Amino acid sequence: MIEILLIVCAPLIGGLIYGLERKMRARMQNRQGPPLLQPFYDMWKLIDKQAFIINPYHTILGMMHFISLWMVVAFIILGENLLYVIFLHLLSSIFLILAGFSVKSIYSHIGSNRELLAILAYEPILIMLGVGFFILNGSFDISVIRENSPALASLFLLFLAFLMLIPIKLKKSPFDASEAHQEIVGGVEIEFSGVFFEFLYMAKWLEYIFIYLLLMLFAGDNILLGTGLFAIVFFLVNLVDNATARIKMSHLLKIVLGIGLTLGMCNLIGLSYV
Amino acid sequence: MSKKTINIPLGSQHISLLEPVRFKFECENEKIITVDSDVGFVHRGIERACTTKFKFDAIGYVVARVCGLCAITHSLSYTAAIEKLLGGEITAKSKYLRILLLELDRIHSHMLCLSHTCENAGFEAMFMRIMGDRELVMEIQELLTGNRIQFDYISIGGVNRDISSEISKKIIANLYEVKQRALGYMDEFTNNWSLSLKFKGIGALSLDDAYMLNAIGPLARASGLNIDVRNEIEYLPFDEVGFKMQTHRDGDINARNLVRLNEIINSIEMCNNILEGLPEGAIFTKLKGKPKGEAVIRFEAPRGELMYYVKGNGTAMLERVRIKTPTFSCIPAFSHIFVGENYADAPAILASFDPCLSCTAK
Amino acid sequence: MSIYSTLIAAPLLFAVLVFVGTRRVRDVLSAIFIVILGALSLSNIFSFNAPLEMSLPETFHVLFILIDVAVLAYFLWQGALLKHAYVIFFALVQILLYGAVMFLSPSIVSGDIFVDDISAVMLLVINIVGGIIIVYALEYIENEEFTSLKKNGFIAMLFFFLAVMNFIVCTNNIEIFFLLFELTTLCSYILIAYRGDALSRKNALQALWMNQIGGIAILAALIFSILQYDTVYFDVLIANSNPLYLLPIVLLAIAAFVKGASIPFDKWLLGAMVAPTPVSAILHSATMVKIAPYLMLKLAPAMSGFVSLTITLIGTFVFFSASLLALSKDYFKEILGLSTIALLGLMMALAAIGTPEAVTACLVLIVFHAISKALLFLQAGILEKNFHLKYVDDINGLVNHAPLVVFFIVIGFASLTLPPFGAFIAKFMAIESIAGEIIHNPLYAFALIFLALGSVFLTLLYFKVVTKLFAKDADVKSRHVEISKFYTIPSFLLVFLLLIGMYISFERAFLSSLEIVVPLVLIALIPALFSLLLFKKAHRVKEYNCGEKDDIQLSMYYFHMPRRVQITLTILATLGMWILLLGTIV
Amino acid sequence: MFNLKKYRKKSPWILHYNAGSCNGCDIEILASLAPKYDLERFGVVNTGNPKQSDIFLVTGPVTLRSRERLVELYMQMPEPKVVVAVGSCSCTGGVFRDMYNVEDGVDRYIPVDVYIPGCAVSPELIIDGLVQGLEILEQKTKEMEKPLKLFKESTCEEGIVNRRDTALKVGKIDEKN
Repeated sequence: MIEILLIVCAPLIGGLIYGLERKMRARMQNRQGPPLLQPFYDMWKLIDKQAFIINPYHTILGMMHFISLWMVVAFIILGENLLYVIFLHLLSSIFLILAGFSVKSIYSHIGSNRELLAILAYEPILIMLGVGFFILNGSFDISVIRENSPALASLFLLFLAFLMLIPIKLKKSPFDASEAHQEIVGGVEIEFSGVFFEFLYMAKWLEYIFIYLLLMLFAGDNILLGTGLFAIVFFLVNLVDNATARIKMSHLLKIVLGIGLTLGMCNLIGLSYV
Repeated sequence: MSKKTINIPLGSQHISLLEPVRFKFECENEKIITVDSDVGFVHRGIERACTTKFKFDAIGYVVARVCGLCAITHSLSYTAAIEKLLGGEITAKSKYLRILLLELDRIHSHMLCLSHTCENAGFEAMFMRIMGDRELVMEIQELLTGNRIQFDYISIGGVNRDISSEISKKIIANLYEVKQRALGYMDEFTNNWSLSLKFKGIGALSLDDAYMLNAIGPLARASGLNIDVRNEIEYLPFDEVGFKMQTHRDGDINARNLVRLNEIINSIEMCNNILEGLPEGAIFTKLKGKPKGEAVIRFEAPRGELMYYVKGNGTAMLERVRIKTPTFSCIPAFSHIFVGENYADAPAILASFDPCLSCTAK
Repeated sequence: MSIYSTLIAAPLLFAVLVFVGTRRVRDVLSAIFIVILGALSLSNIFSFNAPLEMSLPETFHVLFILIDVAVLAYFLWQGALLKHAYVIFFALVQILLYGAVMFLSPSIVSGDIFVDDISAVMLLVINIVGGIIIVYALEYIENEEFTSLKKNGFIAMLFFFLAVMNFIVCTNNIEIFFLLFELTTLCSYILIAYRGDALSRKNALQALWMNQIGGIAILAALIFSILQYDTVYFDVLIANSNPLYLLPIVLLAIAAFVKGASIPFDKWLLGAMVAPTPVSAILHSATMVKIAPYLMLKLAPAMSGFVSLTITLIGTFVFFSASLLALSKDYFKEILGLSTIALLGLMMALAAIGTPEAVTACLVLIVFHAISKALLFLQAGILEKNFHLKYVDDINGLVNHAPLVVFFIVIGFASLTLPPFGAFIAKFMAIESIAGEIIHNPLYAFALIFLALGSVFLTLLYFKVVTKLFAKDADVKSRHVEISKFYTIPSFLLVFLLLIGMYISFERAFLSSLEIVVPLVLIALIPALFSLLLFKKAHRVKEYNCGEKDDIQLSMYYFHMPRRVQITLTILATLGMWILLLGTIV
Repeated sequence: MFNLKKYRKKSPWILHYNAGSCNGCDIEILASLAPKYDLERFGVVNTGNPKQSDIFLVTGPVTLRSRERLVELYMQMPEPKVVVAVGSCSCTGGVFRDMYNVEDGVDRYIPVDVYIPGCAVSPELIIDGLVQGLEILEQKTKEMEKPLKLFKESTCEEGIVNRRDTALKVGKIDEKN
């Protein structure tokens, strides 16, 4: 029952995290910042706007992105197969990319293309993460992973690699080239408006939930450790966001793939020796 | 095989642009191959209006509206030209005050450019930091002139407001603060890893190209071309107030940023020296007569050399006002720099030129 | 037994029958034959209970030797005629080695025919997917400008191919296997050179000499097998194989790599693109290249330790590098071809792992890859014939003109990457089985990385193409192009097969139905509901173009791959092969 | 059912267009986003994308070349929307009034809701003007608001309004009249 409640509320929790983050970022930049509930104000406002459509495919694909992302979050909460969750998440990203390519807008295309390249950067690391958990627990099932003791120590290198892909997924500096407001005005989301933009806006919240739920997996059955991890990583990500510029896609690929794969590799090899 | 290039537009309305300008980049993937630029969106016809609509004593305020950022240079250049035609001599104090404001304007303009470059490079926190510190300069400008941006401080024959000792103290205090901050930025620009990926070696202009393509201002100085009007004119003894030429060899975005930062620090020194050695006297002398003849005046605006040509025929209406703005001279260099760069860098490169299209189109 | 002999004999028979009668008679007859073949292979898999083993009479063996000599002589003749040094050289080597094999006669004898469940699955794929492609080819070849004799010959060749393939998955005798291997080489040689122009000839010869290397590998394997184990039969060889002396197995594996067009032998499959599209379709999906994973599966029980690991690494490396190379391609068929090479690499890697889970994954991949690739190649043919499109860049906004073709292409690509389709499930299981191996041997972690990167590259590749289809310009008026029913019906059949496959994978409970059905239903339903509710009220607007009114020019992103990357990858793969070979000898 | 309208004024996203100003006002808009004035307190986000904006900040007298862009951007903004004319010259033409290449103020082309005078406008005034714009935003309906010039009535097919060609090019209107 509690799971159902969590699944239904997932976007709302994500919205709260997003609001907290905006507030925190403003404080780090010496500003007052928007109210905590600002994301929800934006949400209600977007419902009330006149909706524009470029073409039906574009809009429907955007919605599919949102729904499938919600599915991903639901499956994590329900404790399904981790590998399947990762692939379903890939599917949801692909919906978004297809949406971006389905309009005749150059910024949308560039954004989609960068999103594709970003997938190239983070997907192998996610798969390795899944395999790491599999080696530790003998199962891909998230419910099993949650029942076991914390995996943070044995998967520490993979954890570091995972930290690198949080900014990619959450569109934070230095790895936010796929959204890049100053270059391509938001990339994929540029042609969405009104209530249809809402889906993308809320999908961003779900992305928070997805990434932090994966993070919690490192803590296993230790809820305290999980909360601590969340707090530390949340702070760290924002700190890095405020201390770096946006780097280019080619650099992103080199850095994330180079460092992430090496770390993951070392960890997997180490695991099989122990 | 079909065509493999894409056209990426930048402007006329784009979030990374403050002013309407249109670039069309022909890109291969995201690498820029050719650039097509269009700058005339803000043409308002000020030069013509100066000879038909306004009398010569009002034009100083009109030409300030050519550009909000180098407003003071425009009005100073125009006023100096008229003063040259009228033949009167103005007091030393008003000259010093004019230069003081000119340098203050340079500081805030450079800070804006730096922050905008950071913003376009995706470094929001740095943008906020520099914009926040820029308010220190805006504050003293407001104290000194009564307005934050369009000062209307200079009039023919002198300046409009005197400076009190409290204001002078406040200026010195704030500038000291700004200098500390600027040293902090220097550190950030040199040492931040992500900024170095974004700025170092990007958008480079070699010394030869800078010379060939007629680059001026910080753009040329960052490439090692030591060209600065303050070094060449005798309106004020710039050497005495502490002017030093700032150059850099690399010619990339980072070099331009460092040149601007060094100029900020130099300008702060100059302001301090000016305030220290401020001569006593009136701030205004009444000049009589109508302008007759031709005058050419050059000043160093924050973006480079600004040249005014004024021709009067002895009536209140001028015969010709010609403005040659710094950005206009730099446009060939801009287009040259873009070629071969990544589109992802284009907004930051553009911001690092500190283009003023409002000046260019007039 | 009768099933198998029919499966082999019927296509052979029809290959002759094609030449009599009018076109109409031929088409009807073909359809009937294909239905019979499909039904037989289906009934075979349903009635299958125990592996069947039997021997062929001596006369057949003599016949086979004669054919073998004839084929080798033909190769030699072709080489001499077209003055191709490689072909002549390899043919001579083959003749020599074959003589040696004939000279050494083994004493341990076993059944010539051996059909197990893997063969049954292969038969199903060959006959049903191959049959559907032949139906398509009937229409396709009519639109070409050839003499009717040549057209009939084309169809006959395809049927002959089916017969050879049916035989090859049933045989247990490596000598017969060698003969059939050479016959597929011959078939492909003739089919690739079918158009008869200079390029076709050149590519056909390339395919010929590359495949001859495979033949030499098999002959060498035969010699070593006779010397060491005194047998020419797969089952005996595998049952008795000594982990310290795996040279015959490795040589056979190398033959598989050649047939599977793994890097560095990839040139011949890409060169085969010049043939009429049904040839590509049949080569890539049901026949020819599928020998590779099949052979690997057959050899898997004998592999152990070093060999298994190295083949897995080579396979996954090929998977990775072929999909990387495909990213830089623009020619639709070439993209498909490289993705075939990639997936074959993965299949061979999975077969080499050899755990039951990996074998299942491999089989699932074989089946679904065959169906999807057939579907995609049929669309490639339609694009060429009806829309005159060859390059991905030109298919911009195809959804306006040919929604059906776009639907097929999207289904084809989706079935290779995304849940809930079969190939996705296979990839899923592949990761699981490699993850299981890492526990025993950390070097499998490299295989995992190659697999992970390769599958992302493939996804990128497929969606690079798919997105072009959707780049829709709302103002464009669609032009209607009539697509022949004979083109669409085979495609529909293949989609139907995909759906059946999905159903079967539910039955086998690879994934719980909750995991698959619920998301799909919701992902499809909710947007549809919303669109019904909201689309009427929404205004249609223009794309954002910085406030300008002029037109936006779009073209595709491409991923430029420097030549040195290509060379490095080839060298690495070759190195892998040599390590495999030398490591086994040492 | 609670009132959605009240959330409009809590989340104004702005679009900024320079229709020929001297940069003074544009810089002040930028400055008002910066820490000292911090417009984000009110939920303001500078989206730069007309399709996701509520408030259109226009600076400068409208020059002849920027009119089409102005109307085009205005038409791409979804209703309800508010136009704020920032600076004296966008209110009336200011010092540029009657120059040969300017059109004397934004309200010749699109309906303006709030005028913020000043040369240059100070950030305090911008904030004040924006907040007043929010009050207006709350009252607005979702009726399509039309530009005053360079506008062609949008077509409607099967109940779907097509806004693709509503903003005209300058040349076309001359042909029509």
